[in-house]
Amino acid sequence: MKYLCVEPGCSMNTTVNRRSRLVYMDHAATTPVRPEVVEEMLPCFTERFGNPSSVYALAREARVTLEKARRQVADAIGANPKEIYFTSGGTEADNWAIKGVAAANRKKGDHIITSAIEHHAVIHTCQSLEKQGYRVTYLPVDEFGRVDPASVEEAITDKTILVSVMTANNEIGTIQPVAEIAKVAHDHGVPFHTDAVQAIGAIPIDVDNMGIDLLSLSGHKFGGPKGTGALYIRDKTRIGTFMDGGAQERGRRAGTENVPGIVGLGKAIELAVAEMPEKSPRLAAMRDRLIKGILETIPETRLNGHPTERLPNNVNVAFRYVEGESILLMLDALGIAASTGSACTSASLEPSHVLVACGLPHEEAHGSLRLTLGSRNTEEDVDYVLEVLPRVIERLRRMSPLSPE
Amino acid sequence: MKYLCVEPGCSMNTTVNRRSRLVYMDHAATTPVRPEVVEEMLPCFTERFGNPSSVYALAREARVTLEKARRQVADAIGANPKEIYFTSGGTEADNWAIKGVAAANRKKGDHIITSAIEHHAVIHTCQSLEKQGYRVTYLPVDEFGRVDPASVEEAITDKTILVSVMTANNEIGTIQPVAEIAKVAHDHGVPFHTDAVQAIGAIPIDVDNMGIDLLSLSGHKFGGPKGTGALYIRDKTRIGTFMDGGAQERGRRAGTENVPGIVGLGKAIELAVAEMPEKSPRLAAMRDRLIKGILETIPETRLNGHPTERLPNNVNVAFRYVEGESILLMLDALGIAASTGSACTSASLEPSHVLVACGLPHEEAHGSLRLTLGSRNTEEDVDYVLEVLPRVIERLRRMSPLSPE
Amino acid sequence: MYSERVMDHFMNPRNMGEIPDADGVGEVGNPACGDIMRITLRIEGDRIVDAKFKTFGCAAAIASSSMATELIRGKTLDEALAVTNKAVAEALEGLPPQKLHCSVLAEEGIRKAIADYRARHGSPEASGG
Amino acid sequence: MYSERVMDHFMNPRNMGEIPDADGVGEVGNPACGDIMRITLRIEGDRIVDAKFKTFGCAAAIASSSMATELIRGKTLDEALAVTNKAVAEALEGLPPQKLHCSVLAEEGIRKAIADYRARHGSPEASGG
Ligand SMILES: Cc1ncc(COP(=O)(O)O)c(C=O)c1O
Ligand SMILES: Cc1ncc(COP(=O)(O)O)c(C=O)c1O
Ligand code: FES
Ligand code: FES
Repeated sequence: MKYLCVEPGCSMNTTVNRRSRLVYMDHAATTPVRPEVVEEMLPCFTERFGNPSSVYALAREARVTLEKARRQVADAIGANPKEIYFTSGGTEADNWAIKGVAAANRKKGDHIITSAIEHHAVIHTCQSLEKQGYRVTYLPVDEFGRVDPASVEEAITDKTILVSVMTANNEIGTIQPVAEIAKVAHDHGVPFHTDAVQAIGAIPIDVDNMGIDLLSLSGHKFGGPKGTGALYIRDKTRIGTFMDGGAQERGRRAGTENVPGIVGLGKAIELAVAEMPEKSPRLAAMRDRLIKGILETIPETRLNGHPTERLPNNVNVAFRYVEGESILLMLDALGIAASTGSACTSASLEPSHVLVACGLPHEEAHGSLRLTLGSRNTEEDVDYVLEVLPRVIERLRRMSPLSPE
Repeated sequence: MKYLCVEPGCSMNTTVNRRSRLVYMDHAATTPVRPEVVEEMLPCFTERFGNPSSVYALAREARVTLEKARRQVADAIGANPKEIYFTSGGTEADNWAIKGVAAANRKKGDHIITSAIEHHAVIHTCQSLEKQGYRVTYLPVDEFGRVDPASVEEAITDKTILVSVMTANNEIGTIQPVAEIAKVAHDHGVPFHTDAVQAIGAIPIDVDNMGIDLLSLSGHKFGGPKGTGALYIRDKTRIGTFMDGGAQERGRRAGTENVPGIVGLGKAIELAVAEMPEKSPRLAAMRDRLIKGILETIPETRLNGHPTERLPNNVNVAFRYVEGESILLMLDALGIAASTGSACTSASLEPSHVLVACGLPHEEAHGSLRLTLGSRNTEEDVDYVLEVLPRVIERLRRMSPLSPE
Repeated sequence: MYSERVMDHFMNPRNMGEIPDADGVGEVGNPACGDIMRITLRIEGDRIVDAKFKTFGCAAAIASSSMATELIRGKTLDEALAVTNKAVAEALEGLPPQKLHCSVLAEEGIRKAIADYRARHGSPEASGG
Repeated sequence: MYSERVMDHFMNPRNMGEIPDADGVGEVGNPACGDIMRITLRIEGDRIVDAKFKTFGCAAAIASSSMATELIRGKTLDEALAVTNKAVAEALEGLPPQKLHCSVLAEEGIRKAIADYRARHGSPEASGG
């Protein structure tokens, strides 16, 4: 196999012997749906297609599969099935959690605490509440992207109605001290929400042990289908509706249930959590080999995120003098799918708000690469990336006016 | 084949020779996904699974399929693809349309006009806005469920920011004079929204000819998957976001796109609209045979909804002295899937707000049956229903203390 | 949604009908759902020798009437009065929470029929009448 | 997202590098995206005989630099000044709307390099120098 030629002007496209198999290392953006999951979903489209709210046999069957999925989700996070509400994804779960708690507690207070490195589904939701007159504190993070529980304590007032801090960050993989933060919130009688979209299936989650009152999750991040998610709502948590309409989800989330999707979500979360004890250490070993290999072979490179409190599948590195999109497109030409930060902001010109919050200068934030592993990745994939990536960076640095001569 | 024995006490369950095929006549509740649609969706789960917001080839492919679906939806309603925004269903489209317009026009006004027979996705959304201080007029309907455009004219004030009237009713099938209502709204500079969830694929829709500024649709009502829908937003319509987060859908609807679902929605709407000229008259003929047969063979029965301005697949009849759930469960035992009103309220004890708005007394509203046809229904299905239904009603009437001796 | 027992009593209701010239008649209605039940009793001495029902209502209401009439047949009036809606629901192997009120209707129907009988045959206390 | 032309100039950039002791140097940056481009020119008489670029930026910026240097090579200074960002984008078979500014960077880089040359070699008007 021939690799990327580093001579400028050489026709990389034609000389490189494209690997037939794609090296997909963007599992934080989305994951393929597992074949076992598709298989569970299929009969719900064409045969067991009933509307679970109807009364006849076909519909009752649909309700049974729905309730099975609810139990699967509940079991995965140590919750009661009655506390699981299906949504159209992580974004809806975040919107509902935050807007719902804000609306239901408006008389009690108007202050929300979150972090500066949340996903846009949280940040933009908070900003939209700010326009309605709520006040929001965006807690700073340290250079590794960690929120200090003491900063929550400082920020809390008697008008605080919600603390929302993500379990693990989607860009840099940093895991937050969620239990400690929840404890601070509870000491002040404030409910705690966490966006666990990236954490499910990667690290153990137990809503009781961790003191979580509301938790968002999204099916397509762990082998389930896109357009599915759930919000865990601890019993007795005060929260309004977000989606108004029919009496589905015990009257709290309207809309005909996406039965095939929910069935897929249930199956996927069950598999993901069952396989975690084997999978997470395996991915972590590949992750560490990638990080070590990149830092050793490519000069002027740094690791973004926390060195140890980190998702087992997340690599995020900043290369000086080069820009992210160029890295991605060259890797793409070489059959490697990766990203700079979160997928949903890749069209934007702004540097990642997460990396900026961690203190990276703008150019370095622009020159970051995220590789996120999944179960189909092999050691051979890691070898390939470690062989190709240094050449890509070298090539781009030769083009860069910022590189030292 | 033996039919339902009408002697009380006789064991209907065992004597009836259950038909092997289910007669599904609840297409207004949901429809099976068409095999061609499932086929289009399948590769998006496991192979073409990329996140459309990412930059690599796999993701660009996903974006291409997404934009194809957007064109399919746009073509189906005479819109520009740029005016189509994908949602998680009809409920989200309704929530977004109404809450989004309300929020964006709060300074202009606080008054919304809708009808008393809207789906709960509209009614409950309006009620939730009322709690926030908006004022809502729920227009009355005539005995056939029609809104009088003159009543819109009367209700409109200089504080009116939205008129929302459904294209066709999900319970009684009545088609509204949407173009006339839109004209009244526009004469006063007020945007017009219509919930066309039941109308797509049943009657022709053209947003320009009909003067529609916002239109809600839902995939699972015309052979597409549950959990998919779209909101049409005419260019320049003032509307806020509902789902905040990533920059998807040109920054107006956040959340990783449900690519398989959207692809299915696109394919399904294309097929539904293409087949409409053949299918609608065929269903209408079956509908009319059902209505005629029921009214002729079962005494003290009336047709709910409009005799002619009616969805081609909708039958809704009220039987005196009997209650809906009992009818449904007996029909279910005989292999017929039907409903009383909208599926999402079947768990509720309240009589249908639609039938009550049409002036039905409560007991008759409780004794209504909705049969909604789909392309798989045959003339034989109609025969079977016409044979079985009179016996079911007779049996229940013999049990009823309200029946005249 | 419903237990097999409920479905059996709904599809094959026992004691459906109306006793002509009944000794006790109880008609009750549930204002929430609009459902109506009429219980008719034939009483000999202190004992219910026959009980029938007519019901306009959901499957749970029909099954509850069927089961309740089964339960009280052959019982003395005081024994019948001890049959609660809970007993009816249990005999039906349970009812969904939002359908418990349907069994309440049955309990009330029986009480009302017995009260009607007692009113017609002397004071409620003088049940030996 | 990108045309084949853009991808070709991105993957196989023409004129990448830096002319030593260039006659004109233009370095421009885009504050919105942080991208930076340096154009170096070799000018003989009134004619650009060589043009090279170095770019820190997205694929569109790299392709624009590559295409822009191609377009101005062999041109007189005035001809080169007439090369707009639109011409660069067109030669690339179009750019996505949010990436048009990347071609503006190329246009500006050339203008700045020519201005640098003219500043060093007399008034901008006296282009015959
Ligand atoms: C941390 C986090 N929160 C929320 C989301 C949004 O989830 P979804 O795309 O399912 O709406 C994502 C992924 O996109 C995420 O990584
Ligand atoms: C008229 C109407 N509007 C809205 C909806 C809600 O659509 P969905 O169930 O896709 O959210 C339905 C069906 O449930 C409907 O019939
Ligand atoms: S719903 Fe009222 S009696 Fe059953
Ligand atoms: S994004 Fe700025 S130069 Fe391309």
